[in-house]
Amino acid sequence: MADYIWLIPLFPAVGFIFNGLFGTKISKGAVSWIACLAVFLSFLTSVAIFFEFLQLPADARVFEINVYSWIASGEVSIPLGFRVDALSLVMAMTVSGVAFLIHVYSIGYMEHDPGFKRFFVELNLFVFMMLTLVTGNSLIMMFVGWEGVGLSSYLLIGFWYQKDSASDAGKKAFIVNRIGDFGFLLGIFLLFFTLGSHGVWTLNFGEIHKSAHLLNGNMINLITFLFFVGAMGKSAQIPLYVWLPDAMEGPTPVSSLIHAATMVTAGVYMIARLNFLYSMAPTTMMVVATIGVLTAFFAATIGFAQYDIKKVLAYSTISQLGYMFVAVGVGAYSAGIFHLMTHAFFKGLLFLGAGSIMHAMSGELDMRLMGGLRKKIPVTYWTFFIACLAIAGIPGFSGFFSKDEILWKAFSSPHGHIMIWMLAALTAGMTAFYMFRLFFGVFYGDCRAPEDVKHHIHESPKVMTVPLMILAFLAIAGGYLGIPHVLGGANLFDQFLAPVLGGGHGHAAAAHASAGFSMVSSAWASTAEAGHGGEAALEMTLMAASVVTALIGISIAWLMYVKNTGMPGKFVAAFPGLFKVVNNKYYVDEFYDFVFVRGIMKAGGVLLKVVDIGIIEGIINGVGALLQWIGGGLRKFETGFVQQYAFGMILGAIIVVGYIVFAPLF
Amino acid sequence: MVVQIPEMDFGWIVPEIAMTVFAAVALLLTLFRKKNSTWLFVEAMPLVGAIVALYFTFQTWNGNIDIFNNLYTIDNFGVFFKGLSLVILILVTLLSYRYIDREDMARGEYYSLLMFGTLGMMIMVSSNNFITIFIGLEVMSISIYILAGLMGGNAKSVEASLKYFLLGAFATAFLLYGIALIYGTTGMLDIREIAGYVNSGNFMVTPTFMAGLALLIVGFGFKTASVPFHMWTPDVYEGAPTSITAYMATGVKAAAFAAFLRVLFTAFHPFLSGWTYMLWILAVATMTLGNITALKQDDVKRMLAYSSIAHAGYILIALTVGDRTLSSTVLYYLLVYSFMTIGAFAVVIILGRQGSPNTGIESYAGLAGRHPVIAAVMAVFLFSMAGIPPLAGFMGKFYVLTDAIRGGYYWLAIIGVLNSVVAAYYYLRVVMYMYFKEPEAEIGAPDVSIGSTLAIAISVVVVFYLGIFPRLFLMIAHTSSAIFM
Amino acid sequence: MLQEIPTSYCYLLSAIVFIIGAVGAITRKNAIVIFMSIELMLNSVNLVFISSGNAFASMDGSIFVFFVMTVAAVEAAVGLAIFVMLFRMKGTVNADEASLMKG
Amino acid sequence: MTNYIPVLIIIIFAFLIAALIVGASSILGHKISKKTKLDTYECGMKTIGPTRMKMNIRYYLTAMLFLIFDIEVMFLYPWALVTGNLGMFGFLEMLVFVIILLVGYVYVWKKGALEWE
Repeated sequence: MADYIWLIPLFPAVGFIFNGLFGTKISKGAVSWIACLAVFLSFLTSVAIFFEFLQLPADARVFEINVYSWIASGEVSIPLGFRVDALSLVMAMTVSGVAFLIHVYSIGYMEHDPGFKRFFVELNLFVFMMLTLVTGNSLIMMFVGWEGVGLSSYLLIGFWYQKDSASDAGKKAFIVNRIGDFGFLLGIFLLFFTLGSHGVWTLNFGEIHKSAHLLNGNMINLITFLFFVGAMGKSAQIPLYVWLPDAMEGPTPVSSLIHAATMVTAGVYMIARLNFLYSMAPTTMMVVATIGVLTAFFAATIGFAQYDIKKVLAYSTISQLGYMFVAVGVGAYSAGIFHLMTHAFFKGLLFLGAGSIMHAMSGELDMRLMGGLRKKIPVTYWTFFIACLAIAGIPGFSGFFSKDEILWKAFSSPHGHIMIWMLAALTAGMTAFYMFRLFFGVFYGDCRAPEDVKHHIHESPKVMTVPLMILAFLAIAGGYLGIPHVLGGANLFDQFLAPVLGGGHGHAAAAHASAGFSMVSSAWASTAEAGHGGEAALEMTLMAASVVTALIGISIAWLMYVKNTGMPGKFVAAFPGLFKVVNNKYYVDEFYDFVFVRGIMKAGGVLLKVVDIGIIEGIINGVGALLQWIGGGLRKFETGFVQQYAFGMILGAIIVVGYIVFAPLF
Repeated sequence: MVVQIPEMDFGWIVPEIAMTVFAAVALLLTLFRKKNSTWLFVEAMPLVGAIVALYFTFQTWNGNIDIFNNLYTIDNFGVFFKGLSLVILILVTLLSYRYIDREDMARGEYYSLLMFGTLGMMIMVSSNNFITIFIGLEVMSISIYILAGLMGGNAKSVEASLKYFLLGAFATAFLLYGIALIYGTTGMLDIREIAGYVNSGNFMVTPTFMAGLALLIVGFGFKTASVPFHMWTPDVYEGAPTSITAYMATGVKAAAFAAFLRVLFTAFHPFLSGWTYMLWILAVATMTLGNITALKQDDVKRMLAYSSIAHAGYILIALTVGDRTLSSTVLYYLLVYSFMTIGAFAVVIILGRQGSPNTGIESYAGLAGRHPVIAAVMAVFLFSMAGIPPLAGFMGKFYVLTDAIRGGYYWLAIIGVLNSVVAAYYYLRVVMYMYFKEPEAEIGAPDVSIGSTLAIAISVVVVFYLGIFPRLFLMIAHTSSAIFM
Repeated sequence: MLQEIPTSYCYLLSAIVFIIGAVGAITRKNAIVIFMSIELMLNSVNLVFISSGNAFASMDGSIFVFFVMTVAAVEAAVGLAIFVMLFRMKGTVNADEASLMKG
Repeated sequence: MTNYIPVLIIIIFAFLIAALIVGASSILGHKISKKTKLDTYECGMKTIGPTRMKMNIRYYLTAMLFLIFDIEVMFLYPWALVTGNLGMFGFLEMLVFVIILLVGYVYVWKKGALEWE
């Protein structure tokens, strides 16, 4: 079965080509279902391979097939093909699975769009590229997919090209990604030639792994850093995240598929795929973790200041990606991939839910004009609720398991640091806050929508709600693949990925803790040395801490957005203590409001303006403008007068002759 | 004494002879055709001639031999470029059929001059002697001086012709002076004799000799449209008939680079240190200036002119590295470049009308909506030029940058990559207009003909093929450039 | 017998003539005069070929000169034709008149 | 020095013959004095108006054609010198060359560049 790995990207490619060629001939329904079928088949294939793998011993779970041999330069030739192992399989299943649901959803969502067929063609193209990226067996394949997803996401973001904002957003995404790709490409070159200088001409992951020891420390740090620059671009990390919020201009399914579930995670996948290199590059890992946690925190603060529900989700995506980078940055690759997967579920769900809300509110995006929708669109409401709980990291939901594993690793792993843990945990609380701010704002209180909208608020059709339900199920169940040992789980996920990502030794993590940098962690670790019990206690405590932070975040949100509207009793029962405290001291509301809302909203707003728009966009647009200006200046030399051209030639000739004749003298 | 001219030599130059004969026949047919009788025979001449010549050219593959007292040589390098220029001739001819009616240019003269131009290229790329190189160069150039101005009534065309002619003659003078100086210091015109002489101990480099080399660079720099000898390019490319622009941008550039490469790598390779940094500067200047100036162009034809300058810069990178074993890159890049350029200009042609070329970028707005196929192929060519995998352009750039890095020219590689980022912007701009803008002015149905369709189809296929399966042609390029080792 | 002129003199002369031609080509306005200046440059080239061919006692130089002269003649013919076209269009052969295209 | 004597003799004779003919014609021939005979030169055009007159385009045309064919003929001289050594083959080669020229000539002819009108 594994020999058929190449089928996985092939199906969407076929769908793309077929619909692209004959789409105009056949009906809308046919186009959409062909597209869905193509993706579904990829999903089936990957699942089949997955079950085949379960039969095999762990170390036998890798298979490569070379499609053709690609010449890098002159005599050096590189076999290109596909590689299936635990990692690429997880990615393939996640991508194709989520993509399939979103395809189905789009049938309903895009129904009345004139570009219906084009949409599915481009979706298939994207899925094809994404699957190529995750199943490729060499950096070249990865780069092809990398560029491919960039291109197709550019098409999809700009899907409603009639809106200038849309096509500009598309362009912005493309250009910013090119900057990242530039780093990525340089990294590939550097790796290729440093290995080549040792006589190993290869870009194949397996062979790179074999000969990685040939590289010296600085070189690896440089190479891995260049790769990370690429990841910054694709996965929207500081400072290259600016394109992602704008990318919300695209249709909501696109935001859901590309900017939540799949493409933006490519960077994480790449680092996980090259984990053997990163493990040899402590400096880079520190950079990765730091950038990751900063992004997570920074994006969360901005999330406070947003009213546009898709913008909120966009910034939360950036923030969650930050988490994944923290994970891979501290060497907890499987945790990163785990969070990647769960995030794909609940964030995909959140976006589709947002789409469903827009559908109900006839395209409205401003949460200030919503509210009280929970009765009117129950399915969306419940699924959205589940997603929020998941992203907030409430025990029992997938987000909890993945996020807490990351937090624990951030604390305990030798690459980790107490500061990272603190920021990450704080971010977890903030995430919970703004997600529920959104949730309450949309579904509770009384409806602030204009009358005409209010009338035809309606639940979305089955074709949209069913995917929501499935994703909701996954958003809960997905987590149980990776129940940490401390909770009596076996962390199957970690073990499944172990052959590729190392890890698979949950207990060992604590042993590393002694190597943690800060006083605190080592203090903890000393207790941890006591043995499994102490380590478990530590892990439990941290877990509790983060859960409490999340709950605090939620309750604040609730206090500010629900309390005055009188909330469901069971919700009160959830936090009786906290409720009493807050209720008895009424002005605490204002206090919270002042501290959290005004303060942080201002901060977020300021950050948004100064950093986001001011500095980063300034740089990006500035360079473009500068070049344009120079170009305009250079044009003036093309005067159109033939003799001035001749004069230019004479000057050139004088320079050339002068240089060549006199250079030897110096 | 009896001068020996072995008759058998003529067996090797059948392609050239064929070109000459067919060109002459085309001319005569035009003269003696009845009023309003068919043009078919005249129009068939270039295709038939090219195919015949192509056939005989391939016959000479691997027949490494010097003929006519070493004035002329048959080697795979020459064969490669002869083949390339003949294929270019075929494609350009296909493009021209409808276009010529539209702009009513003189058919017979047009086709026979095309063939004479190709003849010039063929001579130029397969000669080892400055005399024959010069003759080939001039046969090519003079044909094109005329072709550029063939749209008699059109002021721009005349202007293009004038500019190209004056500056071309001017550049020729520099080239000749360079040759003269080299002859003056070595007393030889055969580049391999020169190579042998300079490698033998008893040659000492004089400033005169180096000045000669420098002037050669100037002369070839003009024909290859490298900065700072590029200034004619935008005007001439814009003014000339579009089919001829395509011909100039591909055929002339390829032939000039071929001769340049041969001269540099044969006669002057010992002085690598002398010219490599000069070419480094030229390469950087050419890439950067071409790309940056292209940013501000609103006329697609002119934008393509600047982009062709930029591409010359990329090729110069490969020359700069000056590694004999890597010279195949130049061949491969020129191959790729020719197809995507011709394709792009073909699209420009079919969007034109009589009297209104519609080359302004605004005429491309919303093209995807009205003519999805045309927009798609144009997008393919543009993306290929921008160097986006898996299209051929990416491969070309990749090999060039690879060479640079292997040669240790890291900065050159970085500048090259940065340039391709800049380039992506203005290619993308056209794509944006085609896909993401509403049509401003109705430009009417495209002027598609079987010929142009065929040409475009061929180019698209090749662009994909060379991008995905570069192996075969890379190997061919490799064997072709083996003569330098 | 007559005294042989040193080759270096010929080089010097040719260089002077070449420069005169180049300067003429960029200073004069009349296209025909520009072209004549270019012809001047070509002739300076011929001078080098002849003199050094004489110095090396090799025929190549003189052969090359034949071709240079031919090409010069052909270019003259083509050039005149182009100038005539220009004249028909603009009513003058002033090179500056041809500046439709710029930028 | 002696080997310059023949040259001197030729020069002297040249002068003598020239003087003789001119003198004879001016003595024997009878003179008609007309205005046109005093014009700058007579080649079918009225010499009225500014001296810097626009030349008829046909002059340029004829000049071009003359130039080209004249130069091409230049290749015949070196060939003529060694044609004996080249033998039949050399002759055929030059024939080809002339034929190619001929094509050009035919072209010019058919295009009517040779008719004055």
